[in-house]
Amino acid sequence: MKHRVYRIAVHIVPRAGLLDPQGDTITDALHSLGFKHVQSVHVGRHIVIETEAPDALQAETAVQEMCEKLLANPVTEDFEITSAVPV
Amino acid sequence: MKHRVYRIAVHIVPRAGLLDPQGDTITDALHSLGFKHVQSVHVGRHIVIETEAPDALQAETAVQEMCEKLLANPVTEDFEITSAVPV
Amino acid sequence: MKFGIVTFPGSNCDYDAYRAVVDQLRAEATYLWHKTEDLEGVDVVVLPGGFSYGDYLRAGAIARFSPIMRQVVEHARRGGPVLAICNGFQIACEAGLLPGALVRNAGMRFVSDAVHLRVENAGTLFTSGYEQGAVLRIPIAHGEGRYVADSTTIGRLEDDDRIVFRYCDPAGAVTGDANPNGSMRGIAGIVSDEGNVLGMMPHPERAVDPLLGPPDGLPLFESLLARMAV
Amino acid sequence: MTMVAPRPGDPRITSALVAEHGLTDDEFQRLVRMLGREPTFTELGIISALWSEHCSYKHSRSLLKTLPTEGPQVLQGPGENAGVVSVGDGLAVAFKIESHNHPSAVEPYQGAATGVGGILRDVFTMGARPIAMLNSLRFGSLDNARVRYLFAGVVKGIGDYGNCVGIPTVAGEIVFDDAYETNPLVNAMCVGVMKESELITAKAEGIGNPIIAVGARTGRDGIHGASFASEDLSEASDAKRPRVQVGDPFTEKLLLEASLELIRSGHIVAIQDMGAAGLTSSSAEMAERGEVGVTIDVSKVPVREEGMTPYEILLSESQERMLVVAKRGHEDAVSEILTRWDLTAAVIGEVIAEPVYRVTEGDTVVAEFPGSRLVTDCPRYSPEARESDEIVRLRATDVAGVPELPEEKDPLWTLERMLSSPTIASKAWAYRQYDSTVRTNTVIGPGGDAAVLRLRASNRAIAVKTDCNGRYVYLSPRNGARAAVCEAARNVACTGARPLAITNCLNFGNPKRPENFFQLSEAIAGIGEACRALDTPVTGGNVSLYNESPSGAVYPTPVIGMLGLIDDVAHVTPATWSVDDDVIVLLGEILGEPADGLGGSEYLARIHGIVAGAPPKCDADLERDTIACLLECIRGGHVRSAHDCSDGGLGVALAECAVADRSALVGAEINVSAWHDVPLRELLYNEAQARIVITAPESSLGEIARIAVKHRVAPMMIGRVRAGSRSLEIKHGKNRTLVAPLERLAAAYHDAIPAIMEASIESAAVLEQAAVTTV
Ligand SMILES: Nc1ncnc2c1ncn2[C@@H]1O[C@H](COP(=O)(O)OP(=O)(O)O)[C@@H](O)[C@H]1O
Ligand SMILES: [Mg+2]
Repeated sequence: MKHRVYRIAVHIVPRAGLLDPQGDTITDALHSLGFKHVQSVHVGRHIVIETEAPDALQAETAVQEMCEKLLANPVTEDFEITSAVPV
Repeated sequence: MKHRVYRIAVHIVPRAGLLDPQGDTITDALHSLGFKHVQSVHVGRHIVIETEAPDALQAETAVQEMCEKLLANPVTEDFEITSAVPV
Repeated sequence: MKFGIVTFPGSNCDYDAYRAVVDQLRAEATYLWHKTEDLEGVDVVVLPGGFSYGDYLRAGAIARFSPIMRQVVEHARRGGPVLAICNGFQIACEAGLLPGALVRNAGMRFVSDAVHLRVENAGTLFTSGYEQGAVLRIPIAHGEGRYVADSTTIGRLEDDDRIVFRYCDPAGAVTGDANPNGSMRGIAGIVSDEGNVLGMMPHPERAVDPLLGPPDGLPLFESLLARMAV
Repeated sequence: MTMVAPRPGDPRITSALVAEHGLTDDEFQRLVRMLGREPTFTELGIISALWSEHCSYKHSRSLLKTLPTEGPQVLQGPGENAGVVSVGDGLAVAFKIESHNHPSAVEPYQGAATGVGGILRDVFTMGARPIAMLNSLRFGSLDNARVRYLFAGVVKGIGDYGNCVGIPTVAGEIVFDDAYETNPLVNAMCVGVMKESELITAKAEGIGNPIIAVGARTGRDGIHGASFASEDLSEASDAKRPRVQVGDPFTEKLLLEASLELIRSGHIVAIQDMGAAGLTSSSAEMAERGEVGVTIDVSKVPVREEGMTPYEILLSESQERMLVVAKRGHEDAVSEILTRWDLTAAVIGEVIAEPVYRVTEGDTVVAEFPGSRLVTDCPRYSPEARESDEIVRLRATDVAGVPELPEEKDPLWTLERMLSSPTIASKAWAYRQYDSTVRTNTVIGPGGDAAVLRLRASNRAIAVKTDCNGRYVYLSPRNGARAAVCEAARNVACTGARPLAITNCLNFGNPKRPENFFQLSEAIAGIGEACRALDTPVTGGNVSLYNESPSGAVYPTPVIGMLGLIDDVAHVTPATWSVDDDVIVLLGEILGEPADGLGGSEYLARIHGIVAGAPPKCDADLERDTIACLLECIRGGHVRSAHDCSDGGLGVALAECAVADRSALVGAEINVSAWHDVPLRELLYNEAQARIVITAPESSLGEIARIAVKHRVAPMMIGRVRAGSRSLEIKHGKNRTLVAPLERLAAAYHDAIPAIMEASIESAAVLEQAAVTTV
């Protein structure tokens, strides 16, 4: 079967309820820069993966597994995966 | 005028062409975990901002400005902003 | 001759710089609080190392908006000397006092060690006390110290002799192995266009007392003192 | 007494709920008697935390009482946030060690980071400015993937936190052994300096004085951490993940500066960290020390999340928070200082004359206990203690007859294999991630026998080190604990310091098992014996029990944190060789007691995978004499380097003197032919105690001999430094010389851990996960 290359983005964010000192500090900084309306900021990672797979579904499944095994910290982070787009 | 809260995600990515040791390290790690089909990995920041604004457009404009001023480093990073979603 | 050492929230080498100036250089120093806009008439501004605002977001990104930075930029524009060390270097780049940026170390880890530096330009305000090509041993301690800039900028730095220090081996050779963070061209320190702002990742202020190791950082402070006294 | 009614929505107090809170039936009855009624849910939560092992020391208190805690040098002994010792010239040093084992097992990065944060606060709340951090770590074998993840995560957590706050991490130890595979030990120690006059204690005083919460807001994190630390690790611990606390070193740095400023300002009477069991234990302990009542209004506590119940607010272990008792009328001055540091403060309660511990939510009383002895009125236990037959058998095993492996025919193979044992090999992979020079006091950083920090405004310096060989304690608890104290003392002495005082962290298994309680009580006895012999009182410490998992308890590991004093910085002595032709002298017996074979040695563990035999005998009086001899030699200016024999014995000690500084390898010629009839492996790798390898100019030999005799120590010249040589040569009889090329020894010693970690996926995972969301 022919494989092709898919691009998938992953967003990994700190789990809700955990302290997010980075987000809080950036919120404060934005306030003092005059962006008074900012209510909250959370910082996570945006990971773009290009991988070969027989189809989009299998590409997504693989990335899901990568997140569970390596990319996301299962204790402190949640992740979400965007749909695979052929490159 | 009535303001409401919008959620906007920002992706900040290292400018293409810059050495990306982090992406390379992860690619290697994924390969040795058995994900042989991974071709490339790039890591950036995923920032989720909740801000009050009269409408979605103004929320996005504000976030655009935040990126230019603080969130992204114009020397080394590019950014993109997703559409504002009312919370 | 008075040094003003800026304390940002999270600065932690402000103390080291202060002690270096007062105890070893025997010159006058004062701390400058980040919220003030008064440089108190100091001659040299030191932007010290540490983790201003926790280095959250990006090292130096938030500190550069501190009220005092307006005055520091003004001081630099007037030709006043600014010594920007480690986190200070990161802040100076963010603030546009120096070109380029400092990003995560190529090895991705924080690196604490004593490294060798070669003096590439002994003609600056900060380095007249060194021999051209001298090899110094100076501590580093940083996680985001890889100097990057576009090729035009790098070209200009090279052409104008603004690369002041490069990482080297004990014999003075600039090699990949001697480069602790993957900086372009082994760059450890650069000066501004006008030569009055020095940014460097290594910590000369930690290398001034023979009790703690070779005092190879002291001539840097002495150079400033000598020039300013003229 | 006030009426205390259950809060609407509180769960009903059932025996299941009581059990879930870790209270026994007897303990619950005791609580009911104390209150004269059934407790509310909030009260149950409070007592569950205060009577947890972590806060109450219910299984260890009576044993700890036997430790020597006094001496002219001690300004503050156990019972406060940290011990304080006078170091002369009007200066004092505060120091303490604490465990964060279970949080680190669940989330290594945050677990270790918050451990560093907690111990830092314990030191600066005494009024001392932290000047150094140490850490004592135990992991399973690096062959195991999860272990590599834990190791990488813990090291990064320690580094990121300490580096950001700006306190150098200067020393420690790392041991790898299967015994710690699922239950790593992460002990962090902090050392601070102050003027004697700046000492402040955490005693609530002055009726009417306001109680102020300072620092981070209170969230739902870490609720019940104290009772968590008091249970075995099990599959169920995985369900406790939401309890993970996240550290914020940036706020910690602000808290540190603000707290020291507050203490010096004279506006406050007491200050304490909200550590384990958060607001509950900090307020109860401060009240208890001051023998006063307190009242706290939880509705005034700044919170991070909406709808938090009193129970949650009281038990939250959110980090970077402090509790302050201010002088009445000085509230504004206090808040001015905090505002300057971008910190918030809220008055949440008051010191009261009425002897009660009262918690309100607005006007409603939600918890109230009579008296001010909430913590010490907890039950005490002295469970059965009995040594396990298995260990008696292991200790009695004759290990002299263990056959050599075929590879050992080549003694260089054995030496390289020893040096590349992760327990012995250089730990630079870890400590290169720690800023060890910030604050510019570090005279000797990681890599020496102990770290040395100069004391400014004085000609003195202090030396600090942590030590413990858990295998010794496992095989022979009392002797092993003595050895831990003595090794730590030897290490600081090698740098030129007189051992002054200790702190300790007792990492043991479930005390309800007789074999574990035996180990605990024997080990404490051993610590006491050694501390009395060395005149190093115990100024504080921490007890961490329940370090076990389904596969069994960890080795009993009483980590000793030693503080030593160097009267003159000119006496600071390095560990590695430098000067050609210097004589190499061993202070102490080359073979130790006749009985000290290879029992309990790293050699048996590393080369043969055997943990058995009687570990070397530790004679604390002999250690004291050896140290006194060494120090007199150093003060006389006779010693150019000093390094003690510990893991791996004389063979490893010599190799370390030669190659530990990779940028300055130095060879030597050693001659031990006098013992040609003793097998080389026994000569090189027996771990007899009280031995120190020194180098000296030849002209000092006579003086050294005279000083040694005076201290009843046997000095033996065993070789000479050969600065130009490329090898370490050990002559063991006619035609029997081990020629060990320095480059090979250096590679074995320095590359072992990086070779494993740099290639590891787990290490990459730690770096990736910490990439953007943390410092
Ligand atoms: N976790 C650590 N953090 C900092 N330094 C460490 C750590 N582990 C070991 N070191 C340093 O490495 C050196 C060797 O440690 P160790 O083998 O325990 O020495 P010794 O055998 O003399 O007790 C010491 O300088 C020690 O402080
Ligand atoms: Mg030692």
